[in-house]
Amino acid sequence: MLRYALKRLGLGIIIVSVAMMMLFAMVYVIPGDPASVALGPRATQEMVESLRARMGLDQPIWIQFARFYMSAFRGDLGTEVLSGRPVLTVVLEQLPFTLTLIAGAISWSVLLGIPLGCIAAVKRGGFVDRVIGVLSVAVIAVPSFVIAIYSLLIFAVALQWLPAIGAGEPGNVISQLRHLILPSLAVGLGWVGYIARIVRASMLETLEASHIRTARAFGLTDRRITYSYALRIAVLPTITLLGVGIGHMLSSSVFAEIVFARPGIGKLVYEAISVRNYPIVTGAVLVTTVFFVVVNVIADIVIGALDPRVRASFD
Amino acid sequence: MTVLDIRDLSVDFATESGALQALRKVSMSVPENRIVGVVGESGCGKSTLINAILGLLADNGEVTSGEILFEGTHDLTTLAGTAMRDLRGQKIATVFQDPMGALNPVLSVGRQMRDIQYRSNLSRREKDARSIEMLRKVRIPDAEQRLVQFPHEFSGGMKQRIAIAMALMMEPSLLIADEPTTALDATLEVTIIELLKELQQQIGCSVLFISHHLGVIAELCDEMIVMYAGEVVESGTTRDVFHNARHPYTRKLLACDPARLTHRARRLPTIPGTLPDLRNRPEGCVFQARCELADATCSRMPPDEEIAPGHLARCWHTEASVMIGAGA
Amino acid sequence: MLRLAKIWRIVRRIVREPLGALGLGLVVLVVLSALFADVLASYPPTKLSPADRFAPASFQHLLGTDHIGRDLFSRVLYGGRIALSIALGATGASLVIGIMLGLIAGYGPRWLDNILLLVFDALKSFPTVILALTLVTITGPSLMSVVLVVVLVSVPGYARIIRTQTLVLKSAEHVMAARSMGAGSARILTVHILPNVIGPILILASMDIPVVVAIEAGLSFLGMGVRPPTPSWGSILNDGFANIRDSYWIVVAGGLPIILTTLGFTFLGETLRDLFDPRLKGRV
Amino acid sequence: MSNIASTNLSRRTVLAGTGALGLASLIYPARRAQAAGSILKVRSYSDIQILDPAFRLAAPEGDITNVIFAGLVVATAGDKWGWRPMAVETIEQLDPLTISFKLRDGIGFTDGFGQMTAEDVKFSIERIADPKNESPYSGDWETLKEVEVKDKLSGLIHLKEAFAPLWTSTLPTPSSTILSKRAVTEAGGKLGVEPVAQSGPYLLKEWLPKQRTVLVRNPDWKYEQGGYDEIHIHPIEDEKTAELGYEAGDLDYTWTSVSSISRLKENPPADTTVVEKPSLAFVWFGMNKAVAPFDNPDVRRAVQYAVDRKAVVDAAYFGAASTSTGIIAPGLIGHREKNLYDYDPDKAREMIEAAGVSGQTVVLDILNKTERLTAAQVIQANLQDVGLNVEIKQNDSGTFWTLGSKDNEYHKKLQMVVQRFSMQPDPSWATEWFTSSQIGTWNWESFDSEEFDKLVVEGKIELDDAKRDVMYKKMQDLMEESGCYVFLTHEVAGVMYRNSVAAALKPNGEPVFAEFKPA
Repeated sequence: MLRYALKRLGLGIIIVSVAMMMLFAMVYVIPGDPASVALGPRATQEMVESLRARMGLDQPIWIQFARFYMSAFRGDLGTEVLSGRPVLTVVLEQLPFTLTLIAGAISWSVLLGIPLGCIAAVKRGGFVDRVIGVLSVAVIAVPSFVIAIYSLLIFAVALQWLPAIGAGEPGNVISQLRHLILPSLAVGLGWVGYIARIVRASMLETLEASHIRTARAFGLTDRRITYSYALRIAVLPTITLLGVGIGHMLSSSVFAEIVFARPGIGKLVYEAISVRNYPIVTGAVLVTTVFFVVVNVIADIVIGALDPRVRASFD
Repeated sequence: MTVLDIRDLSVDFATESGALQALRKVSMSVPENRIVGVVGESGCGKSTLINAILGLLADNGEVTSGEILFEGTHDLTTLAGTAMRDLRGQKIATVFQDPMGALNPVLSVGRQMRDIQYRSNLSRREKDARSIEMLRKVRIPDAEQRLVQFPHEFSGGMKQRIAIAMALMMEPSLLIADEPTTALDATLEVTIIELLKELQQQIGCSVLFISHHLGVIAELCDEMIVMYAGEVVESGTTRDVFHNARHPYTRKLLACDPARLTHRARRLPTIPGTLPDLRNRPEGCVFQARCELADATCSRMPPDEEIAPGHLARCWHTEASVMIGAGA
Repeated sequence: MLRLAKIWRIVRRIVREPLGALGLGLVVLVVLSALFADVLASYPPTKLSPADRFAPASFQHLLGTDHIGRDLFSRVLYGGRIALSIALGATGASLVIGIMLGLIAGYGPRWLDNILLLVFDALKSFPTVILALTLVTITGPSLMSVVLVVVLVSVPGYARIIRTQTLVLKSAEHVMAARSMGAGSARILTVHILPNVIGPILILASMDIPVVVAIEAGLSFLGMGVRPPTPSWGSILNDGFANIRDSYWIVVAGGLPIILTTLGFTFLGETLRDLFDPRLKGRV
Repeated sequence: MSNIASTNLSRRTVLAGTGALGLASLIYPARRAQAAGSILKVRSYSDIQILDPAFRLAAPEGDITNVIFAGLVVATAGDKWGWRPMAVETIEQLDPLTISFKLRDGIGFTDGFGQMTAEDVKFSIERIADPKNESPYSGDWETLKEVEVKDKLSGLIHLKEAFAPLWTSTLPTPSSTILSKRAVTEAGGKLGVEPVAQSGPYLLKEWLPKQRTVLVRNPDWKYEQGGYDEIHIHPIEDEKTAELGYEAGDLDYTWTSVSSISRLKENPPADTTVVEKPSLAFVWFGMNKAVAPFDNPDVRRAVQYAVDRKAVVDAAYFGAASTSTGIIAPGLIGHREKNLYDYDPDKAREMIEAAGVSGQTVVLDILNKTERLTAAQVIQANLQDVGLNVEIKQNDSGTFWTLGSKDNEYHKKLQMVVQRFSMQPDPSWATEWFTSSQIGTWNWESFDSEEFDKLVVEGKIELDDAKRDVMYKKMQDLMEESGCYVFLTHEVAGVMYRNSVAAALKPNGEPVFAEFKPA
């Protein structure tokens, strides 16, 4: 188990480094000069040049990359030139907002997706099953930013039920929850569909399993069989799915954060790219890709914890 | 007293290409404290029979005629869902064929054994004590420690013993054993059979033992029925059927039983021909297509000919059939 | 003639499924309205008329007008052309590149396979939108940039599938036989392997069309898609979002075609897949 | 299986019901912000990145440093540009080259950095002025010679040459902020985002990046008191978003987008005052005379005739802004009455044809902002009308601001641009970007005029307003005659605030936080 996790992690590190190398190469060819953008219209040529030197931009790309990489391993992602604040701090300040958003999205997708998938499986072939099936496909198909804009239009602008912008008042949990509902719905709605579908499929498969027949033959109630014996197995693929899903949710959180003017990693990167704040871009992308890879490893470990069979196969 | 009495039971399945008659006019009975064997090829309707008794027919299955009397009073075909469920596990217990898949892989053995005692008023601790007692009875070592383990941590033989322990935990009056030894190797098979026999005598229940292994049937069962294509073609005491089989199918089955040869094999050698299409049953005898004695008479439904008291064969040619397999 | 009859048979099978019928209907609607945009539109899509801005839907302007008085119905129709041509072009390009890379990875030397796999995994580990933003910043917003983004995002997926299939086929009997008879790599790839791997990938690609439509719309929404004043559904949404308090027509007009198109193609794709390749059904 | 269909979902249903109820309890109409306690919630268009007045990046940082640090003088709210003393008791211009000041006796720095002295004034002003320190605002003290300390609290500011913008765009800005010499030196010569040695009427209490900055009343500040106990500043870049936030009750004061002004004036949110403020910024449409076809003066002139400036501005600013006559806004010295060339499409078409460029395609670069795009699209239609095809290229700010830089190869291809510069209330701020030395830096049109360059230098040291007026008018004439420029607008700023707030705004709508009061 441990060896497996370490191996996965090792591969993850390689993937992340290749990804960062690619990002560096891309960032290097982006037109536009971060130094002159940062200083604004009143900067003199000398100031721009000295800032460039401080940002390390006068160095060749591989030196920039090697420097970045060496210090990244020590947990130092460099400093933002203008404010002099550590990039890691800036990124980690924003991370909780995105994590909350993703957690909210996962809550939506799990709280709606698992029951819907379950109901669809239990009522297999019936009208309810069909409706759930079509709805699942539909929410998967519609892009999250369209959902974001429409839900903003309907619930925040027209009905005024929920706040439109921001992450809520700091320290006020109710206000933060209220601000979380719409953005997390926009990010998570598609995943309601994915989860409903996968739970339905795996529930149907599980209900056919012989241990379910055993349970029935022992006179266990259908409720216990469905929700305790079968569901426990049927939700397992959900975890792998969510492991992959978190990467996608990170992506769609960019839109949700822009539409709902929420702080977060996505917005941070979006804004940093537009002003060529490279330390922030590379730092934030590094943190998110590491996060993504780690999440996948964790998903595997969690599955191992929940499914003794998988655990056995790792030993 | 008869624990289980099945009369004229027919079961149909609705399929896309029409109704499939899985059981036709099946009659049989399991007397108190006896072991009754059911033998037949795959697809002969054994599983449907069990599911019909347990009330676990698939959605598209339907009992079209007959009754299943349990302990003389309840007709299981008409029993309401909850009443039926109360019998399952309590009065009628089952051990299934596949020990690997029979236990829920993500719940501990202890939890599963506790769950099936949900009707009792015992405390959690007392339930676990009862589980341990049963595990000891089926000779699982270190029963206490093993209670918290998951099914994959047990060997196949142990799993089947756990399944038996679970089945007998509530001291049922009828134990249905659905090929409980098929997936095990030969030495294990013997110990399981002996264990079953011993526990049956201890508890004093009846057993409906399904197998396609004639040797096991011969060793274990007091009575047996032979099924073919959803019909009971022959039934009687084990002794009668083995020594004086009168249905051509039974005779062929016995003739090619590897157990009568020198070594055991797990699969029956095939009889020439194939099972009839159950969506489109032939008129009359169900075996006629594969029977060398078949003639015009066979296109009418054969009677259940009584060969000896309690020994029936559904055939027009019970006299002539003694010739079959003689030369084999 | 035979071909036509065959297509007709497929269409009949699709239409028998309610979802398939709905999907096909929507797709036909979108395709026709894009094809005949110039006939159906009553105004040029870029014609400004600031005096008529924020007009609600009416007979003159079926979907109203935007913040500079352009007719939204016309813009939506022409936006469909952009969306569909990018969807087809980008998917086609990704397919070609994905198949080539997949064949190379599967059939080529081991080290090349490993490198390609690493690159695919690395590409996949970026959040898509951030990858897209970075790319478009490099290339500048344009139609080609959108295509490039789509290619980079979808090639790893296609290439991986092709690679796996190629690895399986590489040791299949008929390929071994062909090789023993002296067929060259190119011939083996094109004659013996390609035809066997292309079916499933085509269905997968057709199911990716709504994703491509979404990418184009999303980038245009962020102002990083096609250049204005070229109408795009995403840029209509952007205009609408900026003016959401003044007129909700614009957002509705920009969002509806995206919803209808993605739904149509998805429904159709699902039906096609279930009909022709049940093996793929488990793929979510 | 049939039994499963009738499965009783009750426990789940109850749970789901509870969840739904919990969710429902979070849904209610937005409530208006209470004027509870005494908190002012305002929006700023960008978050703080650095709180050193000498290195501030954007106006919102200046708005904050203006209240947490004391400047010599500070800009006042009102319809006219003005200032009042802040750190000084008295300040006066003795002659064109000398200003004397005397500090208030009792301004302390926090964090134990003691009282503010004339030594701190000398340090702070010379720090900005010294080119070695690379302050982007060194130009504000371009002609500074030195600051002479006379005693603990008073001193003299000596200039090398007269400096006309001193009292308009240097002293009443963060460029006159006085920091603690000891604190800055200990901090390594530059303050970061966590200010030390604060000295103003408010103190920075809390900064949550991208969320809010909280200022609280400084108990040690003995002079003019601010109207609120706390000021919460919410960074919201997008004006439309800020409007939504205002309507949701998150804000008491915000700038609005230009496009919303007319709607908001007609139909303001409850208890709200909406005002329009003339902006000083200037927006123009430029042609690069170094690049074909605009190397031909006739083509440039033709385009000047081709652009319907009123239509462009009306469309882009929804009728809220009017067209401009140049780069110097009304009310300032040097504001022109009228343009030299105006909309005449027929003449334009003739000239385009005569120049033989009819049917050519030219590229117009813009920043990706809605009103810029709208303006560009109208210009596109206008030029189409006279025979020039225009391709609009939208750039994000990172790309856009370097398009005309000589470091960027693109500056050799840059043809047309819609540009906006912000402005301080002195005409010299507008003109200095268009000298020939700025070509390849901020002069993207490659406009070069010796006369113009000379006037820029003279304009800064001329102290006679009437003479300056003539000079700056002349400069704009030169710009327009070159054909490189089509002046579009000075924009307009929309501001809205609760009626419970007495907003304190500079003439262009910028806030003076210390003067906001509950109404």
